[in-house]
Amino acid sequence: MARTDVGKLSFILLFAPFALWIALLIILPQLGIGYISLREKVGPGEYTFGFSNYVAFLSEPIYWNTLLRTAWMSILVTAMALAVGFPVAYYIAKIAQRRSRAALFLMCLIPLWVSDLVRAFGWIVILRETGLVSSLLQKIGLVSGPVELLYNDATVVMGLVYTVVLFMIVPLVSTLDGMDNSLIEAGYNLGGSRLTVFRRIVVPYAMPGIVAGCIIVFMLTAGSYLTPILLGGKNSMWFTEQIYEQFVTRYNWESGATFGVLLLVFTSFVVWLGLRLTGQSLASTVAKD
Amino acid sequence: MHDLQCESLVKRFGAYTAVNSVSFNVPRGSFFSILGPSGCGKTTLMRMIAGFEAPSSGDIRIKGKSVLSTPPNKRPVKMVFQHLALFPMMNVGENIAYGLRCRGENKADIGGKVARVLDRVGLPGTEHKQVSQLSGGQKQRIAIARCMVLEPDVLLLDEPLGALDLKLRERMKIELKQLQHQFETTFLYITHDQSEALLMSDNVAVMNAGQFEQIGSPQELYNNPKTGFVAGFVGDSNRWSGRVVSLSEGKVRVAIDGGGEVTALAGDNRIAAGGSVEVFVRPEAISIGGGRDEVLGGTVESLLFNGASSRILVRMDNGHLVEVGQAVMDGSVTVSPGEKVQICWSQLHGRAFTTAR
Amino acid sequence: MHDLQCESLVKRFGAYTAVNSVSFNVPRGSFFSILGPSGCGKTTLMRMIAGFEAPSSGDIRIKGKSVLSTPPNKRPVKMVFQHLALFPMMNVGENIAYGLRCRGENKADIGGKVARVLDRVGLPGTEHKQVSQLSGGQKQRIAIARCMVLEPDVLLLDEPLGALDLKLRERMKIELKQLQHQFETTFLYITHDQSEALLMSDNVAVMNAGQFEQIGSPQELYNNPKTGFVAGFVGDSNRWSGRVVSLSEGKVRVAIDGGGEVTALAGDNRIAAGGSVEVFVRPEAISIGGGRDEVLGGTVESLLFNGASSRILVRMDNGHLVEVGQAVMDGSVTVSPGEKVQICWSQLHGRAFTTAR
Amino acid sequence: ETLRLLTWGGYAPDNVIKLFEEANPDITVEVTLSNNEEMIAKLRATGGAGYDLAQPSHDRIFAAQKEYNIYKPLDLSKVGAASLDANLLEGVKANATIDGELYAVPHQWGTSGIVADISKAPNVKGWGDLCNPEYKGRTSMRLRRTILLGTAFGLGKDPFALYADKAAYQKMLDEVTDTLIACKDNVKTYWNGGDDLSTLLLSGEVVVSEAWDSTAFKLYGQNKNLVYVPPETGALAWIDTFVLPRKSEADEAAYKWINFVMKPEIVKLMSDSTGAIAAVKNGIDLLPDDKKAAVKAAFDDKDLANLKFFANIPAGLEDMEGKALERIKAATSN
Amino acid sequence: MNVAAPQSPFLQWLYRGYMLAFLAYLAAPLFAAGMFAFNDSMFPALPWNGFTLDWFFSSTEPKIGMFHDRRLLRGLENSLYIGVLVSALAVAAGTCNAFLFERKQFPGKNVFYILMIVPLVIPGVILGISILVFASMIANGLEETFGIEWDFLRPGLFLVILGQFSFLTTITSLVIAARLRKFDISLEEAALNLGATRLRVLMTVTLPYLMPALFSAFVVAFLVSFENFNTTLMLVGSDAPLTITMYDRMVKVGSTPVLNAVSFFLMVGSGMLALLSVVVQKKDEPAT
Ligand SMILES: Nc1ncnc2c1ncn2[C@@H]1O[C@H](COP(=O)(O)OP(=O)(O)OP(=O)(O)O)[C@@H](O)[C@H]1O
Ligand SMILES: Nc1ncnc2c1ncn2[C@@H]1O[C@H](COP(=O)(O)OP(=O)(O)OP(=O)(O)O)[C@@H](O)[C@H]1O
Ligand SMILES: [Mg+2]
Ligand SMILES: [Mg+2]
Repeated sequence: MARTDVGKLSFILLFAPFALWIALLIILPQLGIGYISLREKVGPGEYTFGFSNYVAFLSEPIYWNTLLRTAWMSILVTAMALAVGFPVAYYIAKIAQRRSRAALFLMCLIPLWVSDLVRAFGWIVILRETGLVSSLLQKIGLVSGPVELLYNDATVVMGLVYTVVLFMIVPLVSTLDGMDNSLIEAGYNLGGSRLTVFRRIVVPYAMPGIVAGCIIVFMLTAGSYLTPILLGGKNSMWFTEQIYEQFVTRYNWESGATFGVLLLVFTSFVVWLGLRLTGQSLASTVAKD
Repeated sequence: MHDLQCESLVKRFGAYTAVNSVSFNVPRGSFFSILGPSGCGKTTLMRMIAGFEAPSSGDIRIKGKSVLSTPPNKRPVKMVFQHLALFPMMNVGENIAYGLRCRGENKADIGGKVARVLDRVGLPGTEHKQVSQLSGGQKQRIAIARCMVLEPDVLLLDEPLGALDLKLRERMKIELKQLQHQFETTFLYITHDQSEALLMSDNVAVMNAGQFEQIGSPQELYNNPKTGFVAGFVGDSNRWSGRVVSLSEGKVRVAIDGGGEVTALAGDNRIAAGGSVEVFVRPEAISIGGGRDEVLGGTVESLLFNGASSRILVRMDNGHLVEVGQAVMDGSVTVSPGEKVQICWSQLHGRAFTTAR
Repeated sequence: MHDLQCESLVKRFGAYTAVNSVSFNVPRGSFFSILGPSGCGKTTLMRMIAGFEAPSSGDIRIKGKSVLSTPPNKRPVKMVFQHLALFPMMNVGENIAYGLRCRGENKADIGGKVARVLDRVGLPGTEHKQVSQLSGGQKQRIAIARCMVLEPDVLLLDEPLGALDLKLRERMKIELKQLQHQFETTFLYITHDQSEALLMSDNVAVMNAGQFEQIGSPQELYNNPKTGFVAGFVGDSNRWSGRVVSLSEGKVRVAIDGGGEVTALAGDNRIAAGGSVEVFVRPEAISIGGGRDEVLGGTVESLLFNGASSRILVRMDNGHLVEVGQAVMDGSVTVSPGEKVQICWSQLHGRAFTTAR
Repeated sequence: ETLRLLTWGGYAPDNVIKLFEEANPDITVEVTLSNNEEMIAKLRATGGAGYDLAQPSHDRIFAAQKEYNIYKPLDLSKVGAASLDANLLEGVKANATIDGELYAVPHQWGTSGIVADISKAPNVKGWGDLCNPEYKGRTSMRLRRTILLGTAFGLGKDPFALYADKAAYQKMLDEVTDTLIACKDNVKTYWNGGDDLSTLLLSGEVVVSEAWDSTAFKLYGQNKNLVYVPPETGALAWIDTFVLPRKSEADEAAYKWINFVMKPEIVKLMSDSTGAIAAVKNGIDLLPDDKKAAVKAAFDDKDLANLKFFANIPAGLEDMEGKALERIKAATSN
Repeated sequence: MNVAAPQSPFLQWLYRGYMLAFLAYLAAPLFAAGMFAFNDSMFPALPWNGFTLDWFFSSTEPKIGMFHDRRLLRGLENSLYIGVLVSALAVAAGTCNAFLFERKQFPGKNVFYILMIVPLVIPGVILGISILVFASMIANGLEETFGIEWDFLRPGLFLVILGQFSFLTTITSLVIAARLRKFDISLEEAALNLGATRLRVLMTVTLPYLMPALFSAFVVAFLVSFENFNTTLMLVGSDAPLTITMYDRMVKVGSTPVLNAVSFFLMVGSGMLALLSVVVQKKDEPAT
């Protein structure tokens, strides 16, 4: 019938860009780095195939320590972003007046408007030994000499939380916004205390938003480059920096690709584990808003 | 003994007074309804009783004790919300057990109580169903069970049938009334649907613009409305505005705008000669033909067949459209559209009220 | 002459048959309703007529010409959608002009036509209002105007009152009927609310599970239902199941499950002695006291006061609950809960149908 | 026509570009800033396309060309070879000739050494002072191969001599790594670019640091206490060169640029911007006056004679060095 | 009363204090970065040497203001070019995807849907390197076997656009699909019923309805493209966008307050853009 032909044609027209995009820009390139990662360099311009790049990774504690460190700090950052962002999202979605809600939300998005670089730059100006905070503290006499607030892990975590907290707040606001206040009222009415209502009603309800926010934040953190580099101290080593080093400083695409694959697999694993533990699915959380 | 007493309750939102000096008592075990149009302050009143709003002034007493300083989660009143507010992330059993667990009852007891209350609302064994698997009527009953398992002194219901469809609503009306009998708990019921209020309640308060217009049994409200608002809001009525010609012995002679004069009972004592009034006559009090006190002429405009509650629309000579009740059961229709007819009713069935400004 | 004819229309979704061999004719200028419970296939039927679904088999003719091969945007039927589907990004005038502009009429004509149709639906001069500024009832009328300006052969309406609130719905029923008179267009109206169908229609088809159970005038359906489904769905009824004891001259003697025997008219010709049947008696046909053909004993359980359509609930000795209509107007209530009473009705008002499997 | 330069920060100052464009109105100059590693990485990724002229250091040509084939030979006759400092040209020739073809000409040279605030750290002499506990938390370095080599010299080794022997080189690297890990406590932070370094030193947050002499000379202009100290084991010297990427598209313009920046008046501007010394005859004399003073304050003839020019890195060693650096970065201190 | 809010005045006060502190935290680095754009000094650091607009407008050495700094302007130009192009592409592709997943039924839809979301959870660096590696593999392959040179497969504008497109499309798809999901399909049927052709329905009903979403998807895509660093870093050639130019400047040359000036300019610019998108959405809201 004519109508189904039209349907088929429009389906093909709609599917083609999608297929090209996913195949050429996502799947094949990933396979590409997978392929490169299996290539071993035996001499200038000569290669064989094998797992030696992976073996090299495993046998070098620096690498997997960095990966573990990155993962562990990313989880820490995720947890902190949740802790910092939840009250804010809750305030925006549930407490603020209708009018101020939009303004607040917009204000929360402000840092999103400028690049990572500018933000990190701002932190450097503020936190360095001769920076704003240090000068201020000296001026009011809280400390006698200059204090160095840069170049340590705490600063990196703080800076990362800063860059990602918005991605936590946005999905949280959108789920909490969908929550009917009468659920909270019912929670109290049936005798729940503040804590009970929060623990048994608000949090379970917000779970999809929490998981979505955590996934995005975790991936962004694990994949971030500038903030850990610029704020991190002499001990900081971020896995993306390793990848960059391999690709750029060491011209070693093979091991760079290996690291890329490992980062992807590892973060995917963490995300999968998170979804598993919370009983959510990718489509129901991240794609919800 | 009264389970719930409200005394001169007032609630202001800024300059706007949502509830204005409302007082009422609900006797133990009775079914009390508050009936009023949308936005008249019903929900606000109920939220004050539940503790979600603090009254601007006035007192609320439950079993004689003021609860003003009791926080909402400690008040012995439970509430069924308009959209039920069943917790979507818990199954039926958990929803019902929620209140018991908040109270800290032990696990074993809880299971038994949940099973028993589910039995009583006619849904035994549904503990493990998800809320989303229930039909509208079943959700309704779970929402009631969730409150009743806590054995509250008063159950508040805020338009609980609003979200249901027509046929189900009809059925749930009767069922709700039966549940109330069964639990022997005091129900405070809010609605804007007069048939719900009339059908189920022992007493109904008609609310308008933050105030109670009248409190009484359904029959009292229907047969003896005290204000024009009640006469118009409770049950169907034909309503004509006019001007008082004369007044004697509780009867008013009214010149209807557009032409014609009728006599009706004076509904309030502010009626004076020359004042403008509204006359209310119920369709089922009017019949076609002559023979009673009040007679007006008109033309049949159309026949609205609706089974037992069919109506005849008559365009009166003064231009007003009048609904006339039609006793169908035996009488096949005797009039047809376009026919000139007379309509009549007894003076006792007309009622005049001063027009509200 | 028929404006719309459907012949053995069938629509299957996979293995599921949503519309099953439906045939009907709608005479020119009449108001035809399809009444049926949710999910019975009403919308599917209408979508086939509008051309949004292709029938699995059967034919649709408009003014005698089959439209099966006409695409939806070329069919001379216009449709008012359940949620109206007014275009939110256009104002009222643009909404109404949309169809005219699609047709390619010239600008000057369009303005005139829009103004005229707005006049006819009683909203003159609202061209520049935004859709969101209209009330529910006004939106309703704009949706109709948008279709009527195109002078369709048939106007389809899919539960257009479903989204309105109670009081407004009552008013719009009457208004819709008047609009149809004014435009003299054929209306095909879908609803699950029997009072809408009865009140407005010249003819009603009762639909159930994809099939038409009966087509007839509202009075026919109400007074002479042809199937148990129609008897139960159109108007309120008491329904008892039982077993045929004897059958003669169109009258059936039925032993009601639980005890008691009654005589009723045989509703269909599949009734046979020993077969299981359902007996339907309308509440308003029943009265308290004795004196008529059929008498049963019971206890008053409760009085459901609802103004003109009040009911008495009687628990019969056989355990069934019976709704008894109460003529209130003059009669103050003479019974009280707990009282032993007899209920009675005329044999002619009872109707027995074979139980559907 | 566009001339796309892939070069170091400061090697294409705006005023020089403006002059060049005035002299050659048909050419517009486009600059991408980079460093040694990135230059090669970029050219590798592009297969030698995308740029018309690049400026890696002289020791980064041979291996990269062998492995990735990213450069193309240069025509020395088109370059005013006569004006170039003969020593430096010979040095570059020795390092960047493959199969008889020359791939690079020198442009600027400079050294890596140590900068110290002499008011606070008057006694700094060599690489080892970066790890001197006296300056705990007040030193800095750049975590790249220079510091490995410098530390090796500081430990009394000659890494260039060990280039031929991988095992020995690894052994030396291990020693250097241990030293630097132990030194980590002493270091405030590792700097990444000239800016980092300047800010750290000018603010006084750091008093002793590994440094490029060019940056050090600039700092001297700001603060006379910040003096460049060539380590007693010899400053490490590098020569930044000009090379043509394999798929460059504007060779003529590239040669024009090379010759343009060799002009004495341009050399002065260029050196002012880079802080480094041009690879032309009397390069030091062509420095701006303040820089010249700084150089004079930093180097005596003995130091100049003791310069250690980077040697070509054999394949494979760079990997070993990279690992060593990673190990240092990843090691924890408190 | 809002039951969701804390009831005791002390807690309410505390909560508000927390919100203020949070907003201060958000604003602090931006404020600091912006402030030093006006410092009359060569370094973006204390001490404060007085107010100046030189870092915006001066055309003389050593303080070249941003509006006279060729390379920064060039970077800005590249960023705008890339941003507009990639956002337009991503919005177009996102619209197709939205229609595909909201309107069509096809086998494996769920799997494809997950695939559509996946780019959002692949770290940007990996997207960058994978596209770089893949494009290089093709380019090298072509060069070695056929001697064909496809330079656009080498790092440069084209790859930057592809790289950003690869994840921006997910964002735009989600934004547009969310709006399309709210679209009442009966609006289209109504238009058809009133006699419109399918194309006309699309142009007069569906696309106007989607317009606010298309616009905000474009703005979001543009902002994200503008500030993207991780993916771009790996793919950039000689036409570097502004962030990369700034980064190069910062680590390789040294930062002067001109970078703060650019930051300030960007903050103001993107702030306006974001405000605009909010206004567009607002205006539309009551109508839906
Ligand atoms: N928190 C509030 N702030 C200001 N005004 C309010 C607030 N809550 C309710 N109102 C106003 O008080 C009036 C009564 O509201 P309420 O919800 O009690 O009406 P209602 O009778 O329940 O109506 P409905 O039948 O529509 O539910 C309304 O005009 C409403 O706008
Ligand atoms: N596209 C479809 N695919 C499969 N089944 C469908 C489709 N459309 C409708 N149905 C099924 O056909 C049946 C009839 O649907 P229809 O919408 O016609 O009911 P209805 O009578 O209009 O109900 P309501 O009063 O609730 O609108 C339903 O069971 C529905 O699930
Ligand atoms: Mg309410
Ligand atoms: Mg339907």
